[in-house]
Amino acid sequence: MNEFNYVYLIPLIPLLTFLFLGFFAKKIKEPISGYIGTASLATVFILSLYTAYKYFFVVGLVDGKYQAVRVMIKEAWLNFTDKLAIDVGIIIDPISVMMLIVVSTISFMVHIYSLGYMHGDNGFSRFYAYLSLFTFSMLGLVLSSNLFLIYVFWELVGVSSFLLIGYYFETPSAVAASKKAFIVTRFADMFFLIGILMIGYFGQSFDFQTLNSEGMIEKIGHMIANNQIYSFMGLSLFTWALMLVYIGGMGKSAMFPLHIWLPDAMEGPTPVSALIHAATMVVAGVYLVARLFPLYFHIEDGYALGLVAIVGTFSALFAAIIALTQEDIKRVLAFSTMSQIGYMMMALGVSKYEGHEGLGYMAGMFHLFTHAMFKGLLFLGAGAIIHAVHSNFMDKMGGLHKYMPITSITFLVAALAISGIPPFAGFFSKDEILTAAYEYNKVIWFIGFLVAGMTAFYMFRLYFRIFFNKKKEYEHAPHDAPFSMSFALIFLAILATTVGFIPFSEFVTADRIPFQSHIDFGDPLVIGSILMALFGIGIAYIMYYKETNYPQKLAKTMGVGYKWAKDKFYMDELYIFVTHKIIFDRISKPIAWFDRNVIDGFMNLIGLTMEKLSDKTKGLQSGRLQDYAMYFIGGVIGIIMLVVYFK
Amino acid sequence: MNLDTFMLMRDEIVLTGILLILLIAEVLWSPKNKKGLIYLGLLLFAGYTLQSFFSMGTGSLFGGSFKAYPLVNFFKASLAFGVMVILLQSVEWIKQKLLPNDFSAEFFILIFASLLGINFMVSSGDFLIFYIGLELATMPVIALTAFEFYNHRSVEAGVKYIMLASVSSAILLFGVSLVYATAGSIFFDDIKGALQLPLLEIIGLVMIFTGIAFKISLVPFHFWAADVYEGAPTVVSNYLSVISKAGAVYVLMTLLFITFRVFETEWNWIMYGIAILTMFVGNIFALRQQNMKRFLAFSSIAQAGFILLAMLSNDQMGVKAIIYFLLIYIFSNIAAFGVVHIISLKTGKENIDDYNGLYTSNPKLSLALMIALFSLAGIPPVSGFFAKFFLYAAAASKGYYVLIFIAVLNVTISLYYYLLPIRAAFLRRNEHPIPYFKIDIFSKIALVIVMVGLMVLGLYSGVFSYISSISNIF
Amino acid sequence: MDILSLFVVVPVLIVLAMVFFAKDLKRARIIALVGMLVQLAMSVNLIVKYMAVRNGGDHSIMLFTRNIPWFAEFNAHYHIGVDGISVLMILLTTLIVIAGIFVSWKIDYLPKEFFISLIVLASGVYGFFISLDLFTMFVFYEIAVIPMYLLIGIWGSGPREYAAMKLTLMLMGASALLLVALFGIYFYSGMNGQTPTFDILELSQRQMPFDAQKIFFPLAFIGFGTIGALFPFHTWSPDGHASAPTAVSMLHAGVLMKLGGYGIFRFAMFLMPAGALFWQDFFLILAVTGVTYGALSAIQQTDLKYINAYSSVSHLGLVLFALLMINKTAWNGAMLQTLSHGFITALFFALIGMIYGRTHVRDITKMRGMMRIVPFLGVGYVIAALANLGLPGFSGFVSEMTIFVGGFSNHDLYKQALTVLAVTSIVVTAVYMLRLTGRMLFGPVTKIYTNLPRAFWYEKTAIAILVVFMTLIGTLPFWWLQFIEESVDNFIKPLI
Amino acid sequence: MIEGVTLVEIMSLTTILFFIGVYGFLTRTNLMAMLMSLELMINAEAVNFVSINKYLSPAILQGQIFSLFIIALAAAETALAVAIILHLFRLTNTIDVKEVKTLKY
Repeated sequence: MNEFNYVYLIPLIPLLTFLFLGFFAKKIKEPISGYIGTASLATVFILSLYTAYKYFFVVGLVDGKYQAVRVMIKEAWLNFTDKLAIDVGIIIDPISVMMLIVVSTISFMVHIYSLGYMHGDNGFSRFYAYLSLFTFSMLGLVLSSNLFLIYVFWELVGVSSFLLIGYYFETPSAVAASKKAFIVTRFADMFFLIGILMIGYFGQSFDFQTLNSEGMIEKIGHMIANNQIYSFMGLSLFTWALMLVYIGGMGKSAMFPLHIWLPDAMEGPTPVSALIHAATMVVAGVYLVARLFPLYFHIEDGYALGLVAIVGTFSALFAAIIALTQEDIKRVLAFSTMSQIGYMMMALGVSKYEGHEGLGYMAGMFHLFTHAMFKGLLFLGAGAIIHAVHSNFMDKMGGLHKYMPITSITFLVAALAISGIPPFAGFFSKDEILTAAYEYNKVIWFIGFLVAGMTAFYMFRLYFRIFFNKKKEYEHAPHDAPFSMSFALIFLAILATTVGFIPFSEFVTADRIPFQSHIDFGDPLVIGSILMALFGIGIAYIMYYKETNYPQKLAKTMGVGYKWAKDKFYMDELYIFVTHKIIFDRISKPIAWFDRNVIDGFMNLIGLTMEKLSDKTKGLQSGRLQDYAMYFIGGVIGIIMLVVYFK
Repeated sequence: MNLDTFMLMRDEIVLTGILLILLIAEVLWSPKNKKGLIYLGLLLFAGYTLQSFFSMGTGSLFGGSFKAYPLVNFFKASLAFGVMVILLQSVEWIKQKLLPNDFSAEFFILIFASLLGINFMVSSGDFLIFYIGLELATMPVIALTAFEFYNHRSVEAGVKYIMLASVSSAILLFGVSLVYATAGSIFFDDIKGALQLPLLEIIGLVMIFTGIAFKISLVPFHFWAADVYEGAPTVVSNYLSVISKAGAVYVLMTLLFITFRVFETEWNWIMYGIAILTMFVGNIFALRQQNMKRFLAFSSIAQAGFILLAMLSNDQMGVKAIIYFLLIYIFSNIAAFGVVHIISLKTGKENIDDYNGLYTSNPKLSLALMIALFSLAGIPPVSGFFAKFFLYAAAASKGYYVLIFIAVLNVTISLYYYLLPIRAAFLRRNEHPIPYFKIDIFSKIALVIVMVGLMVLGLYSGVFSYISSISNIF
Repeated sequence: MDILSLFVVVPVLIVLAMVFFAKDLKRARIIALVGMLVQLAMSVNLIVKYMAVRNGGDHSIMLFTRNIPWFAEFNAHYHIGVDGISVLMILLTTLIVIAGIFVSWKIDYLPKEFFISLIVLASGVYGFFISLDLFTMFVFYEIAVIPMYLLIGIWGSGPREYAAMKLTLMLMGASALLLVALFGIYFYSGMNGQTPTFDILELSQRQMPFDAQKIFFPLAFIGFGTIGALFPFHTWSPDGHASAPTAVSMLHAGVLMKLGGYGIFRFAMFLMPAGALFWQDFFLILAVTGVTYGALSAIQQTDLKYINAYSSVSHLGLVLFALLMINKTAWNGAMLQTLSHGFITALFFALIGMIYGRTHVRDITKMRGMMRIVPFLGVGYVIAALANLGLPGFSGFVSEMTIFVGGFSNHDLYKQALTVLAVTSIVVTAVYMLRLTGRMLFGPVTKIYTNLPRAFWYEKTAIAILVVFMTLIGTLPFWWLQFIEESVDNFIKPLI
Repeated sequence: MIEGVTLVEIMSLTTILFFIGVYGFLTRTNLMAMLMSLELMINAEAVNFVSINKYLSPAILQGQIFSLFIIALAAAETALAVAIILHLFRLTNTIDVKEVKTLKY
């Protein structure tokens, strides 16, 4: 299908922008580079919308099923074997188009927002260059038609995240955070890569369409049944491969226990957090699982998918608990992000494949979509607050509603959306997730249900403490953000309110066959979750709307639990222990020592031995004539003896 | 036998003639201007060198006592060439040290006599000529060793040399007598057919071998070499380490390859052991030397060990390799000694540390030193590499891979100490290096000749081809 | 004169020109640069011609061959020719030497001698890459190694004498092993009454007895492996790199260390396939150890050059690893990695040299915030670091991925497991690269370094050359692979 | 040819003589004495050659001629040695071989 030939422009435009801005970062003054970046993103945004329109409404649906369209740009870009190659190609199917919308929308908004937010920063052009690079990578990621190509962009996304987190490279904490983010995700990527290698080995293809095809699933199933694939700990290596791939996704999506980089990543400029660490990059893991969903679902009865569900659920709960206690607003949002992504993972994990049974899949994607809007909004709002208050910490804030009404209202919209209050976007997606989970496993559902309440609580804890609560003294009176920032806030707020009404199941489903789904407000599940959210909001209102001493009391009652949660369950410390104390000190240091002293020492020893030998034997050359004669005669006799003896 | 056949020993005749002319000239020359005598000697020898390159044909004289064939003729020419270069290097030394004592002509006479001895030795067809040649080759050099009779070291070297050389020649003679007793002849050709290898004969052969091994300075017959090289005037050390050693190697080669060929199996493993010993001892001792001459002495001992590699092959491959190696070795060692000689003569400094920073003051000399040492170490594109390569090849052709392995390890050790003077000259930065000095024209010519030789002889394979074409001496 | 011999002849001419006309630094560097630009033109011309000939349908294993008897009695020939890989290697060499000249633009001590040694070294490398005869190959190999002694010893820093000596001795010791193997190959080729030969094309037609291969393959492998930083024979490399002057480190790590993998590919495995298969499993362990071990060692280093040296051990370990995997994909990867590492590591050393030239410190704990002070170099360093840790878009990614896929496509769990082990290095690489950039480039500026000069034009040129080619490999791998693939096809035939 | 005396006996004698020379050479500390021991060794060989010639191949006089040359060369050798030893004596006032050890290691 040639209708989509132009799609390569979508990632290409940001790439060119990046190159242009990167090369001339010094030459281009502040607003110009921002305008260039924004203009290019506007183009991308329009193209994405056009693509979505065309795909969903014009050509995509054939025989009642959305067809995946592949546009090949360069076949065998990197050829491995006859069958395995990295083909540079674009795949257009419901999820990629949906992601296209998400990425281009949020990125576009962030570009606009940053015009105000980054104003006056002396790395302005560099910032826009990085943003373009990220957008390019992310768009590339979602459009990749090849498993290995996704890895390519996966890495590029990682590096742009690294660059953006470490944007303030003179701040040691930012540098450390960027390093941490990169290394942790890289660690996960290693598993991803191994998984790719294994999938490639067994499947003999990296192409998504081939991998997800029924033939492939049959073939792999056949191989497993015939023991042609080794098994390890009772599971076939192919399942292991899928799990490894998922670990890659866990790294990027900050799932427990690879989440530790995400809170630190908040060192980056806030628009970056909104773009990368809330809306787009962190959902790459979800996207990856969705992309390979047929494999996950079918291979060995979806064992790997079970892991997705468990990890997702646990992360959702884990992050929500931590989020309850954090003081830094961006960290609260970060843990909230982690929690919500856990939700999405959970949704995918509990999903089935066909028709209405694939509700979880649809819900996960839907949540991804809505979450991007309201979480982006939350972060941008937080950015506006930080911009005004010059601090990240809640205790420096309070009573801001009066100073910053626009921010406050948009923030409220987002908070309601994430809490799952109808009619805001989050409600619809969250509810469908819970429905799907309920069908799958009650425990998972219950955790999800609990998390929903916690989410409502900590979001409103945040909201009330920032905008109401006790008024603080401010050096400069805070005020609403400039137009560019407010525009983005309002735009996203509108989206966060409305996107929930999109009939998502008619576009994105596991088997790409649309179905009807609608929320039944009479369903006790729905009512329950709404009540749960309201309950959370209510508690938050009691505790935080006015300054009270309930929080302290509660913290005291919780005791150790509170402290652990506040210290993020010491995951960072654990990692530092493992890396520094064990890997650096117990492995790396001895190896370095071994190299310098044993291996190198051995080489030096040869030299030393020679010198020693030389020194010890010098007495032979005594300078005495008769000694020489003695050796001489001795030599003669010795040789004669030897010859005679051996003859 | 007619007069024409005498031309087979044209070299020897011409050399004898030169000797006589010099003797007479020494007597007749005006005592005031003995300098002319030096030039006369040089000129005459240049003539000799030139003529030695023209072929002399094949044949034997005196009933087989004296043999001439292309390879030996070529070898003699090479030796002559080597001596010529050494003479060029020594002109300045003669002028400084010998002329005041009026010894210049004697120097030439003694050197020529020694060369004459070597010529006879390599051409010999029986033990008598061989023995006479050997003694004639040795004794003038001993006299030269002690030539700086006012210098204690020189005299000591002379004493050590003559006493040990006498012992060695006595042992050699004893061996010859035993072989004579068992084979009934002193002619090589007759011996070759008559060898039965009774015990007595083997003992005789071993003794003969040790006599020659002494000259080549194989371990454990090498002890004199370092002391003598250090004590003797540099020019003489040079001659000793190059010409006299090469001559002995040649004789050993012909004896082992042709005359005592039956003895091969017994020999090979002895040679095997001695080769390893020689390489190791030479290298180990060279490691810690400070004095350049002593250093080169041990290096030349180690080089002798490498030559034995090819001796093991016992065929034409070995002959080629040995002759080619000797040729290159002559060039490299003369170059190395030449540089040492020049510096020692100008500044009196002979230690490696004295060379620190030499490159900054005397770049050309340092370069020459480097090339010479690289050649000795066997590093391409300097010809020493090719020479060594063929030595290994000769041994490898008979399957002695372990030996080659040991040998190349030794090359690595040797590289270490060959790099020491280079390190001193190039790497070390020195505030007060040996000051710049002008090199006399003769030494310069000599150095240029050997440098060109070192660079060309390997890359251009013509010489090797020529040697191959005449190397069938069996 | 054929177009290949020119690659050796032109450097000699440059050296001669330098000897006669280079009176001072200015002339010396101009002569060197002009000469190398001629080489570059020739390299490009070679590529063009090569492609033309290949497209013309000539699929012989070697092109532009020339065979002149050298030591005819010994059947040693000056036999040269190129295939795709050598063509690329020649290009790599040329570019790195040019970058090296730019980096050494202001060398103050004995400039003429410096450039002469550099170019002699280069000529040895060129010769090595074009030789098809073991004898020629060995001669050029040693020519390439020996100038290192002078280059490190004279213009080096730190314990330069020690480092130079160690490097020379270890490499020469390795070449000693190689020599033995060479003779083994040579004389066993004459087993059936044929004339023994050094010619690899002819040798590949003759079957060397398996028992002999078993003995001589490890010798050849270790011999080449040492210069390719095979664990545990790599220790010359950290010291050598640390002490070497910038351009020499570049050339050494960028080109000279490549002789190892190239030699194994071209000579050791091609001529002794049975031996290679026999020893494969054993050497794989060494190679994998080198990969992870080098990376882990690098974490602990604080000296920039040591970090990079160990990184080279790790990355070149991958080359050996890939070669030992013995399949086309892995070999393609090995050759790509050879090229890629050439550019990356040269870039690293160039930058290290430039930074060291300014701060006179190479300890990463002693300087911070260099990004602010010398932004160009900082960006260059970040690019190099990212390329080194295998970021897509740069050469490291394509080569490493090809190696991993190749390693994993063996139907042998043992090799797959080893591949997984090797894959872990990508994380460790990230750790030490980011630790380095984090410590040195980012963070608050160290006070004493605030007034350092920014990058000069010649420095920028050098960096630009390397970065451009790194990126070209990373973005257009298929173009480079077309050269590599056909060559690998020919050379892997005896093994599979 | 001596009646009643076989070659073996003569050669035994010369061998003993030779090794007496060797022993003397190794043990004497006086250089002149060492030189004399050397003479013993060489003379033993001269006798060897003559007797071998006489007993085994009396027709060709190789051995006898050889011994003539040996005598002559031995004389030359001795002369040279004495000359050098004299120089040594002049320089160091001793001809004790144990003192001759400046050059070593």
